[in-house]
Amino acid sequence: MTRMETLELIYLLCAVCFIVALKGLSSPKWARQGNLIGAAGMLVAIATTFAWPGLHKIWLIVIGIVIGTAVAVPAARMVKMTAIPQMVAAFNGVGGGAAALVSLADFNLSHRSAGIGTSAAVLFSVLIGGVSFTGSAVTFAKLQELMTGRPVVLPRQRLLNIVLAVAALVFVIWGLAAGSMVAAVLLCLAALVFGVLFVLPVGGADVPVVISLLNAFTGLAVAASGAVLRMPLLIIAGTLVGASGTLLTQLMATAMGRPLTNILFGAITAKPTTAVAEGATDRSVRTGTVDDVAILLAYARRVVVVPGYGLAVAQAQHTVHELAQLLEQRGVEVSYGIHPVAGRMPGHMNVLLAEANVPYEQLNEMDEVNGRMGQTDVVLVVGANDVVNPAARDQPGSPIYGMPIIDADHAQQIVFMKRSMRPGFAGIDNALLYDPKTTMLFGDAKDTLSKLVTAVKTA
Amino acid sequence: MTRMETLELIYLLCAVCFIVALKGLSSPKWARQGNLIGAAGMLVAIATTFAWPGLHKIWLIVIGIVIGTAVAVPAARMVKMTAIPQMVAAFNGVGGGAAALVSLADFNLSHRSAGIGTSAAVLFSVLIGGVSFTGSAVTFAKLQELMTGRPVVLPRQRLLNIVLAVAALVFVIWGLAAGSMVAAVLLCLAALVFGVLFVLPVGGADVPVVISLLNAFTGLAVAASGAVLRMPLLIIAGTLVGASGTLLTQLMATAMGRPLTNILFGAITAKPTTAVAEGATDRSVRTGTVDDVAILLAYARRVVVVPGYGLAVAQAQHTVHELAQLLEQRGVEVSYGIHPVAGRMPGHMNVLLAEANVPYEQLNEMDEVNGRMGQTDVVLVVGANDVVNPAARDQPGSPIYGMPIIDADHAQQIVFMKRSMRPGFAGIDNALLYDPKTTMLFGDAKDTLSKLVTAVKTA
Amino acid sequence: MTETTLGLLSIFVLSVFVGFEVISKVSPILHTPLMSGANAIHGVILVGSMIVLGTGHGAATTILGFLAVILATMNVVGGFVVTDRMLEMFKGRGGASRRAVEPPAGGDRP
Amino acid sequence: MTETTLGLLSIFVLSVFVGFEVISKVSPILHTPLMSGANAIHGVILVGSMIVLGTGHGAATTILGFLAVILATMNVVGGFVVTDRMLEMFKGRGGASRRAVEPPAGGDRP
Ligand SMILES: NC(=O)c1ccc[n+]([C@@H]2O[C@H](COP(=O)([O-])OP(=O)(O)OC[C@H]3O[C@@H](n4cnc5c(N)ncnc54)[C@H](OP(=O)(O)O)[C@@H]3O)[C@@H](O)[C@H]2O)c1
Ligand SMILES: NC(=O)c1ccc[n+]([C@@H]2O[C@H](COP(=O)([O-])OP(=O)(O)OC[C@H]3O[C@@H](n4cnc5c(N)ncnc54)[C@H](OP(=O)(O)O)[C@@H]3O)[C@@H](O)[C@H]2O)c1
Repeated sequence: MTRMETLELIYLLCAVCFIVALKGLSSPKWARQGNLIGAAGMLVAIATTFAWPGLHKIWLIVIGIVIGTAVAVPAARMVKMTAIPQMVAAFNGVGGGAAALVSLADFNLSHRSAGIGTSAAVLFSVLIGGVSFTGSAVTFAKLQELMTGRPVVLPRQRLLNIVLAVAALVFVIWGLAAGSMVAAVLLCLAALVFGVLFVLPVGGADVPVVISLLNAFTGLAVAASGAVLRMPLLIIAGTLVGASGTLLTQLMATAMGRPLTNILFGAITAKPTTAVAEGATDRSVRTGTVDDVAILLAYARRVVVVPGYGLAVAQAQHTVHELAQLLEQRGVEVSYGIHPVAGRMPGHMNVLLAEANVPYEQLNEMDEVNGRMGQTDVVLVVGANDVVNPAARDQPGSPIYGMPIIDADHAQQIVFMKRSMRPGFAGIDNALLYDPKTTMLFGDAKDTLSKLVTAVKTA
Repeated sequence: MTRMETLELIYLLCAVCFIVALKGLSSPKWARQGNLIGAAGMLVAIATTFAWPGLHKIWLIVIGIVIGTAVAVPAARMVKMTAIPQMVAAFNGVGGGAAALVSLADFNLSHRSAGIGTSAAVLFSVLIGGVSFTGSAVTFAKLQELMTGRPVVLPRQRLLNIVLAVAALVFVIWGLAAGSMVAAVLLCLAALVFGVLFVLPVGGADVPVVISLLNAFTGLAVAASGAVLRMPLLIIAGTLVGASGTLLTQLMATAMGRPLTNILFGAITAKPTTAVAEGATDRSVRTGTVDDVAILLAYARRVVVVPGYGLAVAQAQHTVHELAQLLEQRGVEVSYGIHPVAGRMPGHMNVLLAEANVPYEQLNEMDEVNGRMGQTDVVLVVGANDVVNPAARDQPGSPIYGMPIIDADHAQQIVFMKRSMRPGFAGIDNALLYDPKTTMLFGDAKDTLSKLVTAVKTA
Repeated sequence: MTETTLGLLSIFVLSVFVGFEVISKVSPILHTPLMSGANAIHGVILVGSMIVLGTGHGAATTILGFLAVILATMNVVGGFVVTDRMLEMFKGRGGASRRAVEPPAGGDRP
Repeated sequence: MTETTLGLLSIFVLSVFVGFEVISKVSPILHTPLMSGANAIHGVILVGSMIVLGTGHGAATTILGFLAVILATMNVVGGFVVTDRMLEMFKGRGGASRRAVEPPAGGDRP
């Protein structure tokens, strides 16, 4: 076996590690091991690459790796749970950028001799990688609230898009025909602009779906770079992520009840919506005291807790679990109604509540709780808003129309814990806050819950 | 693109067809389309091969194909549903034989120059293909009742096995070291003998699992031939079948409740069993009349029909459905209890009853009917035997011990429709036939059922 | 064909995963048709048989290749026909019962 | 590397199937960790970056390659670390609740 064949064999084993890792990650029991297997495969692949025949500039490579690690590890370690989606977006974006750079760098050496197949792979990688890079940057800015979370449509965006698309097409043809490096660089710039335009019109609530899509994009860009370098390892790993990411994007969009095209292009094609729920603010709101609510809960038969993003912000998962245990000791049947997109990432609530050791049996999916909502005495909405907003059912003009929701309004009583009357992620008013069955408990979710715990103890 | 590349591209599309076919075949809705897609891919692959650069002896090829088709089509068209498993075994065996022959033929040309990798692939393909060929022939003979269905252990079989294994090892080393055609042919002969020895000790009831295993073997032999010819198409298709066949074998063994090693080697390693149920024949049996049973059924609240191999033999699926409809019109709750290995192949009963348009909702799996067996008035066992034999639960020495069964003995009354007191496939006595709760209705299942239909109409 | 050994090995390894995954959700009803369909698919050895017979030389290779073509054809043709016969039985079902057979998730489209 | 274009294409096609199939049974709880883990895996572009930097020549290639190594390293390292942090949260669960999360079929072993 030549040295190259040995390397290829090791790379193949690494590719197998990646497949096993993905398989593990899709099963709750093996998820963590899966991730570690993936990391191990990656480590071996990187270490093996140092034995690549004729590899020079080893020190530069090591310095690059050290810099990258020094930036990424603290960022990944320090990030708060609630900020994980933007962290994933950031790491995804740099991967897309790297894929584009690799293709550009290789093309810089080979473009005069490259066949049309290689040129095509380079241009694809540059285009998709570039879109992923700036697209991820914009999602990061949206989620980190460096800019508004609302859909942004630039003036004449359609025209701009068309101009860009034509330009990109020209660069692609030019690049293919002449194997031109200049064309590749120009295409890269166009892709960077296009990435921004692509993500700006997406509403904040839909951003996680876009992250997943850009993740699949980066996978494909990596696969294309793999085709440029003729490396099966990169092709396998990139394609795996591209394919599974595409499926995952679809699954997420389904969980939000919105077709993908709507998420991506909804804002551009939308007619200006009539402000359906405007002027609602003068409606009256019932504010309750902690003691009222404590009694309501303590004497209920069945309580459903609907956690949302505010629970995560307030880090109130342990306190809510304490309250639930207390109520159960009193004979109240407590369960949690987990909306698939509550919080800022799918599964966000599950992760948080698992952290607080809430038994898995109590975590019910949306359909389960909805089925028994008629027999529920109190729904306790902790820092959630959009996921119980009946506008998703009733108001065809609403940006969240069509999303399946938790039918809190079908219960006997609803208690909202939030700090103000401000809207949630989607930026729209929630008529349920003004419902006669609703009691508001204003304040930080953790504070209010601690007070409730004390009050229930004495109730 | 060169002509060869064009061929390879078409072959790759065919490989995709095969993947899609397997995927279709594992979903009830798409199974038939899946099979047709596979057939289409195969047709394209074969047609394309006629354009292979430098292909001669076209007429000989065409004659071969015509002969093969002339033999296979009538056989596949005429075969009775009950004989399908042996048909599958036969078609599988010839495939294994073909894989071995292809490798041998190619080796005959290349053996002097073949690298060790190619030699290894040749020897593997010859070994596995040969085992599959004679192994399938023996399973065919067992199922077609050309020989006994009981496990056959030759005198000194262990010794014979060891001698054969040593011989095979010698041939393999010889073949690898010297690239010797003689070694390959000798290995082929050893494999043919070994295939026989491998399947002889398997009990008839376990034969379908062995067919599935040999099917996986043939897949691997084809993949190895693909490695010899360096053809991705053969590698992909063969490996697909090898991998999915292995999994399927495991699933089938699980459905029979018996570990795979037990199925394959049980008879060789078993101590001579004491004849547990011998001398039972002098116990008394209650024989009923059609009219008795008609009244029993007509006034029952809940009836479970347990169909078995005899239903298939008698082609009584339409009649049993007629009876069930009649009973339902009278307000009796009728369902079918489908044992996973009732009949002679997994899913045999589902296929038959589907043919008779029995609604899918009435077909219950074993666990479902067992759960409600206590509330069942009558279990109507139509041509089944082993799948309701309590020995599987009670008698550790029995060959079917450990197989999950339908607990017919937990119902109020049991009615058996069979032609005699003869045992079923496993060749063992069934104590339930002598149970005081049991009524025997002797005769061909279809005849008896027609009489029952008439009797119930007047009941 | 000019694939490298490692290229072929990669193809083999990936096919193993595809083979395992693709049928991992099969319902027991379909065990036999699936086995039979898979059986037909490995009949692709016919392609190999044709090439060996058509490009080989010498009496031994011709005889072996010719036999292989006959056997492989039986495998292919018989395999697909018998599978189709089996599956034909399922077609009588109406829409409602068919839907009941389907696994609930959307992932079963081929 | 000497793979043929069609060999690479075959590898690509098979990987598409593996990618689709392998995650088709994922439970919604795991959407985010799965996305994050997949994100780390495409960080394998680091291997490509190292090779381009280490075997290339000229200032432009060196600069591009060096940048690529840094970005790709962030992708790999950050990706795996953040995924592990997420999954750590699940570990507190006892055996009973863990079993409840598992799909019933046996096919979920990685
Ligand atoms: N899961 C995902 O994949 C994902 C990702 C991104 C976006 N989204 C979108 O995010 C939304 C999720 O819905 P959601 O109901 O969970 O959240 P939401 O609609 O964003 O509402 C969260 C509510 O929590 C309250 N809140 C914030 N901090 C709080 C604190 N410290 N204590 C108490 N309350 C606090 C806020 O009200 P105050 O300001 O009045 O306190 C806010 O109305 C959906 O629109 C979804 O589409 C989901
Ligand atoms: N499904 C599979 O994958 C598969 C494959 C191969 C073997 N097996 C094995 O086959 C057995 C299947 O169990 P089973 O209960 O379905 O069948 P069984 O145990 O073989 O019993 C079938 C019974 O049907 C009766 N019978 C035959 N022809 C009949 C007719 N025309 N009218 C009425 N009765 C008739 C026979 O009794 P008489 O002769 O007295 O009429 C026989 O006792 C198991 O041992 C299983 O392991 C299963």
